[in-house]
Amino acid sequence: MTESFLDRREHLFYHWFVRLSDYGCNVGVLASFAVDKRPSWGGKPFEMMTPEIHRELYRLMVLSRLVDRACCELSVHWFPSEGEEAVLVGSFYGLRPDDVIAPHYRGPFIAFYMRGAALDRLLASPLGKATSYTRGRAPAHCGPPHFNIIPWVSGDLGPIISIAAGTALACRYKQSDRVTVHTIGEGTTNRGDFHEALTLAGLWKLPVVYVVQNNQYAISLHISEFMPCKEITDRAAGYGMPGVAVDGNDVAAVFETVQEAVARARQGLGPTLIEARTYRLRGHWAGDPAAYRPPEEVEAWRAQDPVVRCQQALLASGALTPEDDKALWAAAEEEVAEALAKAKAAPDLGTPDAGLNEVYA
Amino acid sequence: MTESFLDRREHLFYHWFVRLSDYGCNVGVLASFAVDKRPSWGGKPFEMMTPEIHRELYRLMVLSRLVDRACCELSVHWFPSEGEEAVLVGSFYGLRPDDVIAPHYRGPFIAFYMRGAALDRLLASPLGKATSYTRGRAPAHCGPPHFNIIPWVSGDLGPIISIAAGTALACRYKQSDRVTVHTIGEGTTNRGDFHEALTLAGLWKLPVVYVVQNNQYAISLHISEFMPCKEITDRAAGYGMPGVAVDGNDVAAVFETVQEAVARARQGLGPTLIEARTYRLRGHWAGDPAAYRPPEEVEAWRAQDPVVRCQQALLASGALTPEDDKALWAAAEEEVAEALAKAKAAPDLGTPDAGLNEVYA
Amino acid sequence: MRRLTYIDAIIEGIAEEMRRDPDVFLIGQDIGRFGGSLQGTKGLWEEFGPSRIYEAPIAESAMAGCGIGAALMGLRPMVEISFGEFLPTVMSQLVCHAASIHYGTAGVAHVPLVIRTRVGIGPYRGHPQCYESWFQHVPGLKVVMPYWPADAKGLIKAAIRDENPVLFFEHMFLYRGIRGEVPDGDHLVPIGRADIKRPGRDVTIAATGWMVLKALVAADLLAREGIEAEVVDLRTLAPLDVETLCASVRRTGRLVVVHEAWKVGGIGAEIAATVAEEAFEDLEAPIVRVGTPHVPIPSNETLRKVVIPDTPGIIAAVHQTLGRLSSG
Amino acid sequence: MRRLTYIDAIIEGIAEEMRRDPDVFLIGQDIGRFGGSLQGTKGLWEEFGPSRIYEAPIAESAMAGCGIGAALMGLRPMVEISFGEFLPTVMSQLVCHAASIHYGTAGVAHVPLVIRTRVGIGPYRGHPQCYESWFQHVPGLKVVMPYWPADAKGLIKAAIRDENPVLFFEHMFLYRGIRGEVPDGDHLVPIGRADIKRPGRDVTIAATGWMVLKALVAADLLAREGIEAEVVDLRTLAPLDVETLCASVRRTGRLVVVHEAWKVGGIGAEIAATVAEEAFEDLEAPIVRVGTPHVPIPSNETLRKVVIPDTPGIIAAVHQTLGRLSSG
Ligand SMILES: Cc1ncc(C[n+]2csc(CCOP(=O)(O)OP(=O)(O)O)c2C)c(N)n1
Ligand SMILES: Cc1ncc(C[n+]2csc(CCOP(=O)(O)OP(=O)(O)O)c2C)c(N)n1
Ligand SMILES: [Mg+2]
Ligand SMILES: [Mg+2]
Repeated sequence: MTESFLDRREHLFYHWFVRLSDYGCNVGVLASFAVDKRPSWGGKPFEMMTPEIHRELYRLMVLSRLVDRACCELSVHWFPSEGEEAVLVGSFYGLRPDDVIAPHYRGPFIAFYMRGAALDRLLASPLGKATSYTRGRAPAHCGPPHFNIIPWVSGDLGPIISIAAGTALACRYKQSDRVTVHTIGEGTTNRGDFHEALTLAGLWKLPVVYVVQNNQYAISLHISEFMPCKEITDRAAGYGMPGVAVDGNDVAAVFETVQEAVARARQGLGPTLIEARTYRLRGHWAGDPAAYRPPEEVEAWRAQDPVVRCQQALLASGALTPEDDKALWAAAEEEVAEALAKAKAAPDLGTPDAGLNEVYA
Repeated sequence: MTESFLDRREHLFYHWFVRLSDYGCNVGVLASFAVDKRPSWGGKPFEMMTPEIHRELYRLMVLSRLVDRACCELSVHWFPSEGEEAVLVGSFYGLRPDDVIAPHYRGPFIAFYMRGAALDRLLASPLGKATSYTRGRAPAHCGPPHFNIIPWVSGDLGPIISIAAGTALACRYKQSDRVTVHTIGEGTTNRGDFHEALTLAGLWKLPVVYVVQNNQYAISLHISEFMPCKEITDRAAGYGMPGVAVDGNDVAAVFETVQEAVARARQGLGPTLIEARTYRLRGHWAGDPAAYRPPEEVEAWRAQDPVVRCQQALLASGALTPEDDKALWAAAEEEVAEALAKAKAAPDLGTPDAGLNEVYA
Repeated sequence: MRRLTYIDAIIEGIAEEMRRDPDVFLIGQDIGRFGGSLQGTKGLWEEFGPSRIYEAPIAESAMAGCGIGAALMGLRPMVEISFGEFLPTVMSQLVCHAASIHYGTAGVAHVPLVIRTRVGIGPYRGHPQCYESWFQHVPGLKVVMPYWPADAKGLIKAAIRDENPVLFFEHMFLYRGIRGEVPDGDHLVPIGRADIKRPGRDVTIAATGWMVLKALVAADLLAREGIEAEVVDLRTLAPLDVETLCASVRRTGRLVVVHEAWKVGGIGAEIAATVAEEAFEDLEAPIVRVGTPHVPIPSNETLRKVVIPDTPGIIAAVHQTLGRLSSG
Repeated sequence: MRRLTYIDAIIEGIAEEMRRDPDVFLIGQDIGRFGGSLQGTKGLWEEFGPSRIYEAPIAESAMAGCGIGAALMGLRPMVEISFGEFLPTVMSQLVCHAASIHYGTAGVAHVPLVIRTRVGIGPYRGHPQCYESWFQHVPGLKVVMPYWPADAKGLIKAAIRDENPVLFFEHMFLYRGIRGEVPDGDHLVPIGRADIKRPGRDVTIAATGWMVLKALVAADLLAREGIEAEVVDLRTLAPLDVETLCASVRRTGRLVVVHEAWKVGGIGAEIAATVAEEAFEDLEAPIVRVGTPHVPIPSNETLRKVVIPDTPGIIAAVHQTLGRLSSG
């Protein structure tokens, strides 16, 4: 048995972490922490980078990759996130449990896991099991709101950007210093909702951080075919907020950049638009051969694999020995295998919960 | 009787002008000029400024003001454009009759008139007369499509920005060098449709010019209360197009700036976002006392009255004598009075046209 | 009891809820100093100020999304979409998200959001479109459309306290067009219950919003001919109060449904279909629907009078169900 | 005659129209090299290339608006909204503008625009929402929803040639789920005409899209009990072919309406209300509507099977109109 995630992060900054019951919260789940105020950090990133954090970021990336591969095997409809782990992990690590998150639909499980969601219950979703958090009603990218995650119950892209502004507004309204972090596909930044949401966020200086998970593709189109501007950060000025670009395959860089923006937001200095450039190494969905792009392009980006880059940095700095590394992979593999076994053993969805109830609260 | 508008502009560059029958065009009205190609002007503005043009711009501003005042008297629901004449006239003067226009809802009559629409038939709209171009079915800001004007049949703000991209796309598709010019309220630039339309226009390098008629108010809110960015042109970079700011109370400057953008568009160099800063001297609608803003602000902007500024420039340069000026005003007053009388004498709307037909083409 | 106009009753209801619950707040355009479109938020700014009243840019989808996000956090936002004509701009937020969140999270999260909007022709010329039928179709939404001031107040208070997304449609003609007694105290009207505004034995007229007024006038005129019409004010369109409707039809045997929205695909269709399903044996004549004919609403008032349902049209429909020729 | 799948028939129809008329062009996401969502534009890119096929960013409202603008200029754009779930993003363009331009300009301008989209549950898991009922309500729009490959081809060609905005709904289950004979040559099917897919004397089953297939299966099973159901494929939802429907009901005396959209406020309501108005005397039993119950469509397939109407449900509805208890 590997050490549980909850134990592990105790020595980092999860000491406020409170695990909400998965069930039984029926009024204002996300509001649970709304009233208590936290100190703020005077402009500096919430927490400085340490070798421990770097290792933990690496471990989470490894876990994300393994979970993603497992999901691809479970369903051709899964949207693979391989290659984008540095954005996934770097954006959502280091937040307070009472902060609100809204991960992009590609690769959200690691973000849910980082909040305390049980891996087997997440895997239950592509498997169609009764233990899945949404009990089969919503797509797998819908996060369990138990953990201050904005639920994404629909397949349409865009509206969540405004909903994230709304959770941020609520935190301000309650005079709390909670922050909302939302990752967005770069293709999604062309939706009108992006514009309206960032207009509100910029105007009202809401405590929200928008990270564009720029994997350079929107299904079959390369960014050069659908973006009119050079850099996504070119759009930030129009919303009166800073625009920051970061190497999206460098997990430490993503983490530090997001944390700085989070600190700004926490202090009431308003939102930030971050572009993290990465690459979607696999197809749009697990079954997509992605024949629409040159293999050399994929190869070039594979050489920039964020998991490998992080591994090499850790090995080079001595923060990780080859033996640690081996053990880490083995532990992660075991964790995923165990969760998968547990998920598979869970009862199937269906009667008695035929999905006909809970339409109205 | 004053000289008719059609005669008047003959000596300028309306020599291609063809007046379409007001009725009887039922297939692709806007397409009438789609196939014939025009020469382009090698990067230079379509037409250089001349004293004649400057005088004509002045005359049109005077006319616009008089028409607007008449409309305010006809209906408390009229949206006054007093103070914004330089943007109205400067944006739409000098276009080819086969270019497509879509004026903002505030003050569109002068733009319609410049295309050849009959003043009495425009005034018939607020009067509820059977001679109105839309026969009472659409709001008064809906232009007659007979003159390559995009009809605006609804009250909602935003969608026309994309429709204007669509007319531009069609001109490109037909390999014509026709250009679309659309004026937009600055408040409207916060709508998602603005973002999506400019994304398409920028991406596809469409021959469209967007002029933001920035009168600094959206109903009761001052621009500082609803715009997150400093300048509206800050938004242009996000769409990969140039953003140009111009003094919106200087008709010559607006005219020249728009003409340059039109020339760029005509040559296939893509769209431009122009911000013309002006001021709404009256309330949002004719009956609005506009008590929500300081009188000093209004007074300061009244001192910048674009009609007066143009008049003084013309008098100073000698392009206009005080006598010319008097005659010009008198002629304009007569023209409006005549149109008004004709409009009033027209039959009321109602049976036999009960407005129940022409739902489907 | 005091006699209030429709809009004063609504504003009073909002103000009471804002006083009662500090988590109630407003997002809308020109709802502050200006006092709102048609002065529909008059006085609230003076009492509650900018901490409770968010003046929004022209970004309706973000306004609605912001409301959803704030509601998820346990606040009780009221988002004002100035006119029903702009509801098409918030469809994704309302239909794909707000409506489905409670269900999609298997009952864990929910969205106590009120969307307030103005519809119908009225003293203000613009934006008469009535799109309420669309929302009745969507599971997870509630749709309220009051006619009488007391109901308007009681229902806006109930909407604010409801745990679900509620669309609240206010009729512009009624704003200052009627005045009626409003009970003192914490007056609530339950969502989901129709109200018999006039009892009668010969025919049931089910109506919404302004059309209730027209139906009541029609009923008075019909009474002179000896026809006693029962006028049912639906008040809530979703969930529909099928029970009250069917009970009335069982007594009268005849039904006329009246709404300002287009007849084709309007809520009258759902009502007619449901009543025919539930009370088929009691129906003595075909149900007649009165709604706007299949044309976009014209801008001109004269033309509007031709298309919008009116009292003579309701009377003719009643005559039709009674097998009589109408003189109108 | 060749036997084509539903989607091949649609693509063939589009290709023929693109060959015939150089003003026909496409705007959509991933409709080029990729071949379209569910390979729904396969082969068109190879034949027509980028001058006729515009790959669009994720900006549906602008895509639709662009289509309106191009249509105003006399072109014949087809805008593809990948899935019906995204139709809420284009409501303003379609409802406030496209639908109303011909009327609003007093018949001068018009908008020959086709909006193509995919709905229903199917092999692809996502985006099953069926919002077609909303558009039936809106004057100025036409709504088409074919079931049979030959109809699909004939109707997409008719939609492209139509002078009005037409919404064309393709059912994802049918894409490669059926194959049928398609007439050679310039095969057109008129918009606005239903089709009797199976004659019968005992009961009329009116259905749309995939539900026609389920109704035909139900009819076969019912025939074994001696019940002869007439299956009417509506094909067009707006304008509705009331004549064919009522003629059928006059023969059979009974009507079951089946659609995949939610029952409440769905097109079944309009059909039931209209038929009851027009053919009240001929109805021998209450009309029964079969549609999805009032819950958001769940993602999981097992749960979907519980909510989406199926053959046993249709059979039960038929039994109900015949006053029999169903064994299912
Ligand atoms: C409003 C909307 N339009 C289109 C789609 C179809 N769609 C699903 S994923 C996708 C690409 C999204 O690209 P991006 O935002 O870059 O995210 P990525 O898939 O690259 O992670 C599209 C177009 C959608 N889901 N919603
Ligand atoms: C989508 C939409 N939202 C809101 C309105 C209500 N409305 C009408 S005019 C107006 C202000 C528009 O401001 P701006 O674009 O600056 O134009 P201006 O009135 O200043 O000319 C608003 C909010 C509308 N017509 N459409
Ligand atoms: Mg992407
Ligand atoms: Mg303005």
